[in-house]
Amino acid sequence: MNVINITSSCNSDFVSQVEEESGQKLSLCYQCGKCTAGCPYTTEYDIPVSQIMRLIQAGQKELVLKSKSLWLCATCESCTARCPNKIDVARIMDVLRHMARREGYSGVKTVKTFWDSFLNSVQKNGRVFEVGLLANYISHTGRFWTDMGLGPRMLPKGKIHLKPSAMQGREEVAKIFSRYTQESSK
Amino acid sequence: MPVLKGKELRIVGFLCNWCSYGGADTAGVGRFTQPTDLRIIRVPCSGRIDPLFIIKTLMNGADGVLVSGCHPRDCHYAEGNFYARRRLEVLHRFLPILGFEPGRFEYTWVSASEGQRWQQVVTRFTEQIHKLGPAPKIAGPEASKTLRQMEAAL
Amino acid sequence: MSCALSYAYYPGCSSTGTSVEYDMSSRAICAALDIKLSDVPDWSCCGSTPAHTVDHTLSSALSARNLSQVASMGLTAAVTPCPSCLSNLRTAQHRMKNDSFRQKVSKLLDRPADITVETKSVLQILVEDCGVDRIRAKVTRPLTGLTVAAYYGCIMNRPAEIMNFDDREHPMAMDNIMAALGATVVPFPLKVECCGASFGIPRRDVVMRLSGKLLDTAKEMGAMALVTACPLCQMNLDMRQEQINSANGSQHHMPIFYFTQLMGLAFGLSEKELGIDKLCVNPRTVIDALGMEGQPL
Amino acid sequence: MKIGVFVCHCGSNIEGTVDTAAVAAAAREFPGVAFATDTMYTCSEPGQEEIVTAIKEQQLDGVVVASCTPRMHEQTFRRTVERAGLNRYLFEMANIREHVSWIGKDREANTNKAIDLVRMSAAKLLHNRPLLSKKFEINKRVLIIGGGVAGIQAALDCAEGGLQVVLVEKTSSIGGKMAKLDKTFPTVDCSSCILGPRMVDVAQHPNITLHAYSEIDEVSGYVGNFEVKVKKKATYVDWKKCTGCGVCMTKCPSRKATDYFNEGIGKTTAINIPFPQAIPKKAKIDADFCMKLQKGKCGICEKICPTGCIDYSQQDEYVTEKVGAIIAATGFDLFDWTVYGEYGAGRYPDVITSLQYERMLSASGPTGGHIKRPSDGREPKNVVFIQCVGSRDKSVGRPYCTGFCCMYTAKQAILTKDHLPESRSYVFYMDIRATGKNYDEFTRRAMEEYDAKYIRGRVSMIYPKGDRLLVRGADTLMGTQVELDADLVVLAVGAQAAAGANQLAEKLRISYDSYGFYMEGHPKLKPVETNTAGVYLAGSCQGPKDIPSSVSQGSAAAAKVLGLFSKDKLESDPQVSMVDIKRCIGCGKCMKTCPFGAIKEIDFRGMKKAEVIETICQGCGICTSTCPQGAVQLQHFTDNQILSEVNALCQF
Ligand SMILES: Cc1cc2nc3c(=O)[nH]c(=O)nc-3n(C[C@H](O)[C@H](O)[C@H](O)COP(=O)(O)OP(=O)(O)OC[C@H]3O[C@@H](n4cnc5c(N)ncnc54)[C@H](O)[C@@H]3O)c2cc1C
Ligand SMILES: Cc1cc2nc3c(=O)[nH]c(=O)nc-3n(C[C@H](O)[C@H](O)[C@H](O)COP(=O)(O)OP(=O)(O)OC[C@H]3O[C@@H](n4cnc5c(N)ncnc54)[C@H](O)[C@@H]3O)c2cc1C
Ligand code: SF4
Ligand code: SF4
Ligand code: SF4
Ligand code: SF4
Ligand code: SF4
Ligand code: SF4
Ligand code: SF4
Ligand code: SF4
Repeated sequence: MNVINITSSCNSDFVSQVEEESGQKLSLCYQCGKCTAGCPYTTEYDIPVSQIMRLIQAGQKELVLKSKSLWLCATCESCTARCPNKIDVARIMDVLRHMARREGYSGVKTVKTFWDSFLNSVQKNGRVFEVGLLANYISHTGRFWTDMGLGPRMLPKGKIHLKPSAMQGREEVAKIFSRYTQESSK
Repeated sequence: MPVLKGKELRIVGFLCNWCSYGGADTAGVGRFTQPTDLRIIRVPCSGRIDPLFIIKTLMNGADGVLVSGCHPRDCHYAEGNFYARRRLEVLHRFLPILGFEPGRFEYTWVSASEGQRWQQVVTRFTEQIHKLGPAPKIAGPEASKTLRQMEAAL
Repeated sequence: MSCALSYAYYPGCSSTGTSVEYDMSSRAICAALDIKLSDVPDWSCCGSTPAHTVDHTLSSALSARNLSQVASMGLTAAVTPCPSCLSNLRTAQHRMKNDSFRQKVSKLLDRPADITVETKSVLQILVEDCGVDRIRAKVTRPLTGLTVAAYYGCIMNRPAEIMNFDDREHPMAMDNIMAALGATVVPFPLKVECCGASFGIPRRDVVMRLSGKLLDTAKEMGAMALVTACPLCQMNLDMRQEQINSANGSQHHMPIFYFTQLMGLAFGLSEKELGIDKLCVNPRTVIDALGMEGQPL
Repeated sequence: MKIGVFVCHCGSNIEGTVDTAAVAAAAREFPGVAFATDTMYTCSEPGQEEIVTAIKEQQLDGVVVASCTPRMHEQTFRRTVERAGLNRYLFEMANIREHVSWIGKDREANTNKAIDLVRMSAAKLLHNRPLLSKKFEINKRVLIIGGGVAGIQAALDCAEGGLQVVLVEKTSSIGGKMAKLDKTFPTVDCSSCILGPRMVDVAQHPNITLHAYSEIDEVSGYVGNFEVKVKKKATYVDWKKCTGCGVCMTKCPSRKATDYFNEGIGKTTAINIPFPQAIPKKAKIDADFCMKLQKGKCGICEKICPTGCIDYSQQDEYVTEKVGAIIAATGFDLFDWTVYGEYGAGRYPDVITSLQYERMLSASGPTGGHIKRPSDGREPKNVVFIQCVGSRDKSVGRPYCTGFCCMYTAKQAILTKDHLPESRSYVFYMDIRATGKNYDEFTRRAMEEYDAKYIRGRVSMIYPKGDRLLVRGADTLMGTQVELDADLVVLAVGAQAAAGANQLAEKLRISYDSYGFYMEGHPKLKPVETNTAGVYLAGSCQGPKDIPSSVSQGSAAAAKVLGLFSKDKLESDPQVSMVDIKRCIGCGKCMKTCPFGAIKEIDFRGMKKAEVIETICQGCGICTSTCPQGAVQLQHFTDNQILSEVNALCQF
């Protein structure tokens, strides 16, 4: 295990940036672990959420942003709902993902690609077009679609459409995305 | 020389001995930093505060007056803050008539344990007074005449 | 029965696909209860989880567009069946109470954001605006003999400050409706545990584990069926039930209804208009055991 | 007037951010000031001597000390100037520590502010007059409210000291929480064996009058002469005749009454004596459950009682007690943990509170000292303890540490092993607070000798799984989520202020903090005094406390009362109102507003006038602000004195 020099490796800008973007005060966390105790995804995490909180307090930017956990959090809100210090932990996880994206980290590629494909679909169609989203996801991950078996069952039930549903304001939605890209590149 | 030119305004506080004065002490013990403008006058009970004190303070050139007593039903003398509230509410309505901006006077409750609350009250009130800026001062002879009229009015 | 309940209706993307039966049954029971739903014209996706993981202004803008669509209808209240959509709409409204945030969001939009519209879930208006008594009065074919577990999913009631609905650990809204329909409701301890959410595709193993546990527990508590209020939960539990069985070595055959479907059945509506045939796990035996004469699937 | 000004450094407390020498220099220019200096520690002996010397050498007739808050040292310095022959009211204090040096770091602004405060004090002092106290008779009886271990200790110490004691207890027996405990940490000795004899002493002491099943209705008067109206609630049993034989309990058909003493573990009869060692050992009827009182049917207890003491028509009774001092010892209540939905909010019978567990451990408890699961009576194998439930939790408005639950949890884990050697205890904790003598050794023993498994982390969920409970928590030291199959979960529920504490405080005119715990006079130096003369505190009503601390406070409060009563007469505070008979027009407004009825009407040469009764006046000054004529003036806080401070400050 690494020895961490607490003073020299503490990135205090990172601490204040997380605080600012999430609106949460990190020193409130007293490491009780209740968030970890209730997190349904702890088993999948490389760093449990309470330790993510601890690492942020210690300004360990890189360790945090490259963590897989960020991408496996489902925003189920159980940490937020139960934190004795009323810290909106789920929001902090969200903010960390934003930062990770900006800095080019993607701890779990499949998840990031899936989310990107989803948004891609929204950007194109105004609504999610499930088949298109899947096609996009498969082409980006190069993964064979493991849910293939579901298709034949869903199609006849009218649950999967091969064409996106018509939506007139799709340009309007696309503009939201393009403006967002402009704004965030400023 | 009383106020630090450009830094402070003249803010006077009337605090009851049991609750708010203690709350200000608690804030001090807790080292809860506050703006330095306020000067506190200790009175035994908010019921001891005569509205005339506030008017005279404002007329004599104060930019803000803060009164603070015990929480309702928590008065050391049972009913003092109840009387205070009645009187000071009347005063609040009178102030504009007398030519004072109502924002220059405020009445609040802080208990002896509420150091942090006291810090917030002082900080907020001081900010409020700084927003209003220095109060227009009334000149001498006229002042005492107006003051007499007011005494009659109250 | 005079009833002036009228709402803008935001179906959400899945209603056109994977949760079409939720949409159908929600419309059907609202009609039966004299609740008027007017579709939000040209609604668009709320951005779901992926949007807020990218950026909060983007996510809020996608929701805000729909809120202004509602406002342009001249309606002040909107409902959606989907808790995930609702959570996005409400979170956006909550964040946009902050002026500077709202300005940032407005920069992304054609029209300024509107935060005055009241947003609720179909479940919420049924218990809060319509009331369980009126639901009970509508029942013509009580669900006597049906034992269900009510599963709410993780975000129907959380965080409490934003969702402001029912109890955050032990919600009772669906339990109460099911009881009013004559069903027996088992105490289900995992009411608000996460089902695996949208990880079905990128991390199916997670869904297998989490949804599997829900099915195991429901069975242990003696439930014949699970009743849900969330398209994502329903999909994970229903569509993926076979996958769960093969991944976990379990033998579940548990119908996963939308609560609106069971309401419709109890109101005497046809299985067709409730989309019963769209369910993946065949509910036939469970429905037949109720002694209702249903059409064959 | 020749005023001397002493500006205190308080080490660096003041001098650090205030230029005290500059303050003294500025003070020399103020009207009336003849002498000014800065000194290191004014309250120390040399500091006080400096004042005395200056008064004598400079012939000062007024003194201003600029230092800490008058709530700290006003009395000290009043005595100092008195030693030098001045009247103690020819002294003023400027608070330049709490109100200046401790709340700002800007030395220039602080110095300037300190100068202002000294200016105000000196200006006021010019208007001060010597005041003399009067002596008045006191009633050397003490009333103690609350019969927990703190109240019992205070009552016995006062009674032994020769005082007449009135003890008022809300429930039908004294003993408080301690009577419910099985054993006590850190010695694990039997709670009722050490408390029981004390309770009997209370019953038998000739100096103690006990009003059980009673509450305080009204309090009036002031130190030395309080009048307290006590409501004795109807018990429907004539306690003069009841022998506590308990025959009624064996025959009462209503067996579903809430068993408050046993914390709801099990039920009791409508007529009951809460526990065998109860003091007084008298029966009372719980009207909510009595068939006779509810429906007019039954009446069995009346028939069966050998002494004929049942009286279904009994009413609440009021007695007035005249006392000179009051000790509040009303203890604490447990936090209502059912707000925690994640712990089942009360849905699961095998999730119980620590106090319920004490009753279960107790040999005289409802299970006869057997640990059994409430759901099925089975002996538990795995017992899970969860600490800090309703403590150290901002989300439920309880950020404070209860202080004793770490200790009692360790005790309960030890006792669990004693009772059920096959069992295993798990304790979820955040930190272990064990700061008393032999305390940490004790919690270590729970782990080292009794094999209690301590897990550092909070629990986020409890839910039934089969006939057991699944507890899901975190082990933050391992950095993982952990799950446990539990047969019984015991919640270390935190303490909160006793129900009704706020209302009682209002009657006693004492303050309480935002959680309802009573405020002591000074957190370090006046731990059992309040700011209301003659009212004292003992035990957990001031903040959660274990037994040793509660008992210490009981004794300390008793010592304070004995000290107060060591004089035959008390000196009245001369800061009272006085009527200027020439200005008074007899309108009577002051009499109406005085909250203490301290102003009476007198006849002065055929004219109606007001007169203040000095011993009753509390010095609030409400009358002064009421009087349209300015005729009644509160001494030491007259209109002139207050306005002189205003004028010193606001001079255009
Ligand atoms: C589960 C548990 C285990 C514990 N174990 C230990 C231990 O092993 N060792 C230890 O040192 N401490 C232990 N404690 C702490 C101990 O209980 C307290 O230190 C002690 O009870 C405090 O005594 P008290 O007299 O201040 O208050 P209480 O015991 O609460 O007594 C207050 C009394 O005042 C009465 N009262 C309340 N309000 C009024 C009113 N308005 N008018 C009249 N009467 C009123 C109440 O009925 C009660 O009789 C334990 C606490 C708990 C909860
Ligand atoms: C670094 C430090 C910081 C602290 N900070 C705080 C704080 O912030 N707040 C707080 O509440 N507490 C604090 N404490 C604790 C505090 O010091 C003690 O609570 C307090 O001093 C105890 O007082 P005492 O009178 O019992 O003992 P002491 O202060 O030790 O006084 C005992 C006196 O008895 C004298 N003496 C000893 N033996 C004999 C003898 N045989 N004959 C005659 N005289 C004798 C000694 O010389 C001494 O003067 C602190 C302690 C330390 C060490
Ligand atoms: S629950 Fe809250 S306080 Fe506890 S570890 Fe998590 S974030 Fe920190
Ligand atoms: S919101 Fe994310 S971190 Fe929090 S409990 Fe849910 S999955 Fe875990
Ligand atoms: S008088 Fe007050 S300020 Fe001065 S040394 Fe003593 S405690 Fe400190
Ligand atoms: S009421 Fe009668 S029977 Fe009951 S304990 Fe008292 S004396 Fe005995
Ligand atoms: S009269 Fe009431 S208390 Fe007496 S025996 Fe009957 S039920 Fe019990
Ligand atoms: S004493 Fe221990 S269990 Fe109790 S609140 Fe404090 S830390 Fe928590
Ligand atoms: S100061 Fe006046 S109002 Fe107050 S107690 Fe004395 S006489 Fe009564
Ligand atoms: S209010 Fe003033 S004038 Fe009236 S009776 Fe009292 S002292 Fe006299």
